[in-house]
Amino acid sequence: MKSELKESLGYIFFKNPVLVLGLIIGHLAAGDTNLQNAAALSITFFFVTVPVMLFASTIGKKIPAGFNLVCYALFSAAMLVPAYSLSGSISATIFDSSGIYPALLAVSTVPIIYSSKIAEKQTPIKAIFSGLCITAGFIITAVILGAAREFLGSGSLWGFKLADAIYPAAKLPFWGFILLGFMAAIVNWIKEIFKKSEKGEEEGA
Amino acid sequence: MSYIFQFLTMMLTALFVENIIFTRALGTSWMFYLTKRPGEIIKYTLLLTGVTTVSGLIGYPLNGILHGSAMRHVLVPVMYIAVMAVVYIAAYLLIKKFLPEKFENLGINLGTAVFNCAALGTLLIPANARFDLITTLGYGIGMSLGFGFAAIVVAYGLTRLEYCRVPKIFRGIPIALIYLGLLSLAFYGLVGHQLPT
Amino acid sequence: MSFFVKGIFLEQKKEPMLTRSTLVMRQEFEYFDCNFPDVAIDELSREQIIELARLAEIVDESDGKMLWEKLEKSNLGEGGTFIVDAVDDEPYISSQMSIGIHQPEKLALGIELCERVLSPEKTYIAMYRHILDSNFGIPKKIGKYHVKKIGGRYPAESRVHRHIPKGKNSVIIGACAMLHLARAAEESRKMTSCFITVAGDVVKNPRNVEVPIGTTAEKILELCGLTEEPEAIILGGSMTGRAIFEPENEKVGPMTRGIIALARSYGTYSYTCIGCGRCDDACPKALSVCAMRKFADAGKLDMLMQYDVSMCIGCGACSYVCPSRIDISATLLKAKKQIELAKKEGTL
Amino acid sequence: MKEKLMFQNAPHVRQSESVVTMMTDVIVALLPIYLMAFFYHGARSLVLGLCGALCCSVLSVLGALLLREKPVPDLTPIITGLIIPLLLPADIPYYVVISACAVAIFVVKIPFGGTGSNLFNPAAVGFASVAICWPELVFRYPATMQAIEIFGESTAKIAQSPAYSLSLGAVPDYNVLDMLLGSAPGPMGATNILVVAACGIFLIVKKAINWITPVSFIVPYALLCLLFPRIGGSPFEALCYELFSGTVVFGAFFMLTEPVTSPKRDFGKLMAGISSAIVVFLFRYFGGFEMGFASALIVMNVFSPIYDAICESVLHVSRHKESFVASIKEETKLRKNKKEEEKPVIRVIEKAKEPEELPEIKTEEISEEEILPEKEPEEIDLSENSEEKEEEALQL
Repeated sequence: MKSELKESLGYIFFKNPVLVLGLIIGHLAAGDTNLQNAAALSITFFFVTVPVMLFASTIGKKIPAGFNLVCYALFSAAMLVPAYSLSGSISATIFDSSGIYPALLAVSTVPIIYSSKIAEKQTPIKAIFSGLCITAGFIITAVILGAAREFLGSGSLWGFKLADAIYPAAKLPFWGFILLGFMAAIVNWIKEIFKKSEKGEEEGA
Repeated sequence: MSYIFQFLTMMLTALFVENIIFTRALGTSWMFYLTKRPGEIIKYTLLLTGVTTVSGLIGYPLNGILHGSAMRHVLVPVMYIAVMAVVYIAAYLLIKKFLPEKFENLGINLGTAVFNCAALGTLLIPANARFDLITTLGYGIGMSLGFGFAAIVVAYGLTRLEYCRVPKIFRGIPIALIYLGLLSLAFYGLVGHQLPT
Repeated sequence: MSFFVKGIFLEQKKEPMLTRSTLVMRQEFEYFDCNFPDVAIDELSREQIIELARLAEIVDESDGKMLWEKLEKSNLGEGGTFIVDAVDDEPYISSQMSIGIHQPEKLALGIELCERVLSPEKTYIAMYRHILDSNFGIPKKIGKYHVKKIGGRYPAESRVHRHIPKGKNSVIIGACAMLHLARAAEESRKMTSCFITVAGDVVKNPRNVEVPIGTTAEKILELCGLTEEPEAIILGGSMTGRAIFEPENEKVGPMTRGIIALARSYGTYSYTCIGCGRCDDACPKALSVCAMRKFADAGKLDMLMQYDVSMCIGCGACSYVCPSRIDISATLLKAKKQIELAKKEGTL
Repeated sequence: MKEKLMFQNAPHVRQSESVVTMMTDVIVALLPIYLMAFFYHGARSLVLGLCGALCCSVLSVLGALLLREKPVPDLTPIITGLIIPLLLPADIPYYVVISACAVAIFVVKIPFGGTGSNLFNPAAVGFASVAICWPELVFRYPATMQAIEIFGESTAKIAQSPAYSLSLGAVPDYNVLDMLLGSAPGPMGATNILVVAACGIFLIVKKAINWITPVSFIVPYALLCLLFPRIGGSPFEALCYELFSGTVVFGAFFMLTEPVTSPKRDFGKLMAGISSAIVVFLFRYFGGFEMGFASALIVMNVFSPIYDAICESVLHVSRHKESFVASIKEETKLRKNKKEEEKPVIRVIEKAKEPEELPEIKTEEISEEEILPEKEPEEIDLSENSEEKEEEALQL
């Protein structure tokens, strides 16, 4: 029980779905260019992850083998509607600035494959918990990346101008990839430090 | 004749200028999964081509109806996912009926080949930009071939990285992402000054 | 194949050892008679010459075999070629060449005796031609024997084989063995000495010396003198020899070709590979050395097998050209040994 | 005598040429180009070069320290830092140069393992990144023969570069001699074609670079330009304009020849040169920037190991020629037999005979532990702990 909890909590940082598992890279690299987009992506991600995982853990086991992926895809597509009505309140132009990337989350790896691989074997409460942890990990990455790119690219945060643009190219997809790469390296570095300290403790004990 | 020319131009544009991985960044996680199994790249590329072509054909008239509505930002993706679901079920049943001996190999992987960001993105971009039918099909085919091309290039680069003295913290996902980013940068030189929407 | 092979030219650095006469370490010598019945040289028969070589215990310095065994085994006859090896394509080393230049009469006598045994159609002496850094002229004939100039890039000793017409017999014997045979015939002397080049940038008096077999390296270096303390002393040729640490215990043998004392070892100087590809061009077997070194570092034995590491002859040309001073040759030889071991154990 | 003795592996003589001399040659060859830039644009060009070199070397030392490695004395960052400003206009702000250097060192070099491991040309990536980021600064060239202020905003007169006119399909307003001498506006170091070519020939003579790469690039490129001219007039004139505008000649001598990212054998270099000529041509014709050399170079860097692999496979076949021929003969025989007799024939392939074996040169008894200081077995597993989990999840 405790180990399962720990494993689920790991999705926030040490098994971050983006930086460590390398799952939802494209949406962040191309779509996550400012904080508002990050918010839209996070909201959509929440809606396509947690309900779909709950759905998978309750009804998913009863669906015949070939059809469960279709059901998850259709269910997450249906979940796009509340996600859009919520994220529409962020700003008037959010759908134009974030483009197709929030919609693409409905068929990304997490709702389709993680629900069939992980959630189907879990009880509903655990599935919701791990879904929440995955969402938290995604939100942390999206917000950091979006804020960094918005500040570097246009010198503003959440649309408020703070300074002149420092590095306009930061909004382009390739800088998204490179920044994600460096963030992943930093996560690796922190993991390494933790490993070392754990080893040290064991040796000390 | 002009239709063929239009088709080919759009296909080449989608293949090199608007490469699905390097400039559009669609389906990268799926591509990383494939780079570990280079033998399956061609099979998946063909599946992707089939899915985008058929779904594009079915979805094109529906898109014309939905495009006027105020909720099109959400209705168009939902509609396309529904179309893909229909295509998936049809393909699943057809394979089960006519090619039961291949069912083990193909049918199980069909789900991941249909429901992924690469397929949906390839359908959504021309739908939002209101391409006509010919260019939609050309774009879909070009994008799918571009996916195979990118997967092969990245798979080759990652095998090369095994012999580099990559620092420990960069091994694995980080260096693959940086490699992808640099390739993406090179393709961006072809696109030019304008930023993408 | 030849389109890909470029090879290397080495700086030969054979001066002044080549023009100076051979120094003989006299005070150490003991004379051993080989107890051969006194027969006039002109009347020695085939069997008698072989017996003479056996009694005098002459060793062929080019491959380390006993001379009499070699002579007994081979009978060349029609179309056969007899080659006297005085190639010396490694830098500094010139002991075989100096015999041809400073003691031509004895060499010619030795060759004549061997010719009587082998009865070849053609006989010639092979010498290395491309000594680019000195204007030393190689004689056209030694005695009545023609000198064939072997040219080209390192390793040139292997190129000697190419001058043999295909499908014909041939024998290659070193020049020092010829000299010892001549001495045994004339003076009835056993082979107790060997010819060694002493050279290097800290040697005061670089020369070719004749020393008794079993002399220590330290004594030989004392004979020639040192100007400063060397960082590296090499026993053997400059390309394939080995570095020694205890010169007072290291003794020279009949196959030792030289002792080289260098002021600076290159050992501490090593950059990372910059991938210039010169090793690929230098390799005489046209192996992809640059890639193989990477595989060897990564421990990928299967890839090394695929790239034909087993064909490496260990000539050291790749290490010589490497601008980063990486020990490519040693790495590959080690990998080759590992593969052989793994094959024996059946793990590969 | 024996106190100072050190161990070393055979061979004990080494070529006098080393990485340091090669790199020094390249740096020496870059200096005349800086002098020409000084002549045309004043002291700012020299300060830019100094800034680039300093920035790159400081950043690479910093990177090594961040990774807790011992910084190695290395001249390659200086070359990268000297090449980057030469691709930019002389009135470029300093922060652009610094950003290009930072990308070159921190993104291209250090994550891949430093000098010798980078898969892309650092200078090309650095330049391409700033060209995409600030196109309005990078592609705006000052007119020549006017001194530019060393610090602060430049007030120099702006002129249209020949490369830009060509991309619009117009004939540049400069004659060919102007472009050869470098008085046409353009990147700081790439306009003086004569000086650049002379420096390149100096490098070829000093054997710091291989002659095949620049020749196999420039000749096919010139042929392509002759066949498909972008402007009217005589084809020769069009060829001169195409060849002498932009960074084609400079790149061919100084960027394409970078040893780390180019193929190893001459045949591979030839193929790489020809294919990059085609790609550069396409990028310049259809690309968004008037100067597609850097982007094309990055794309071509991906393919250089493939050329190496092709060379190796050709050589592999030639090494095992006899056994291949034998197996093919055996197979044809087998087929014939099958056709004629329809009898099962046991197929025997003779063991591969090694063609004309060179005698093995014996190194004098190297003892096992002396060969190399034992290295720690490095982990080169790409799929580390975390990825296995992902695979588990993705496997269907």
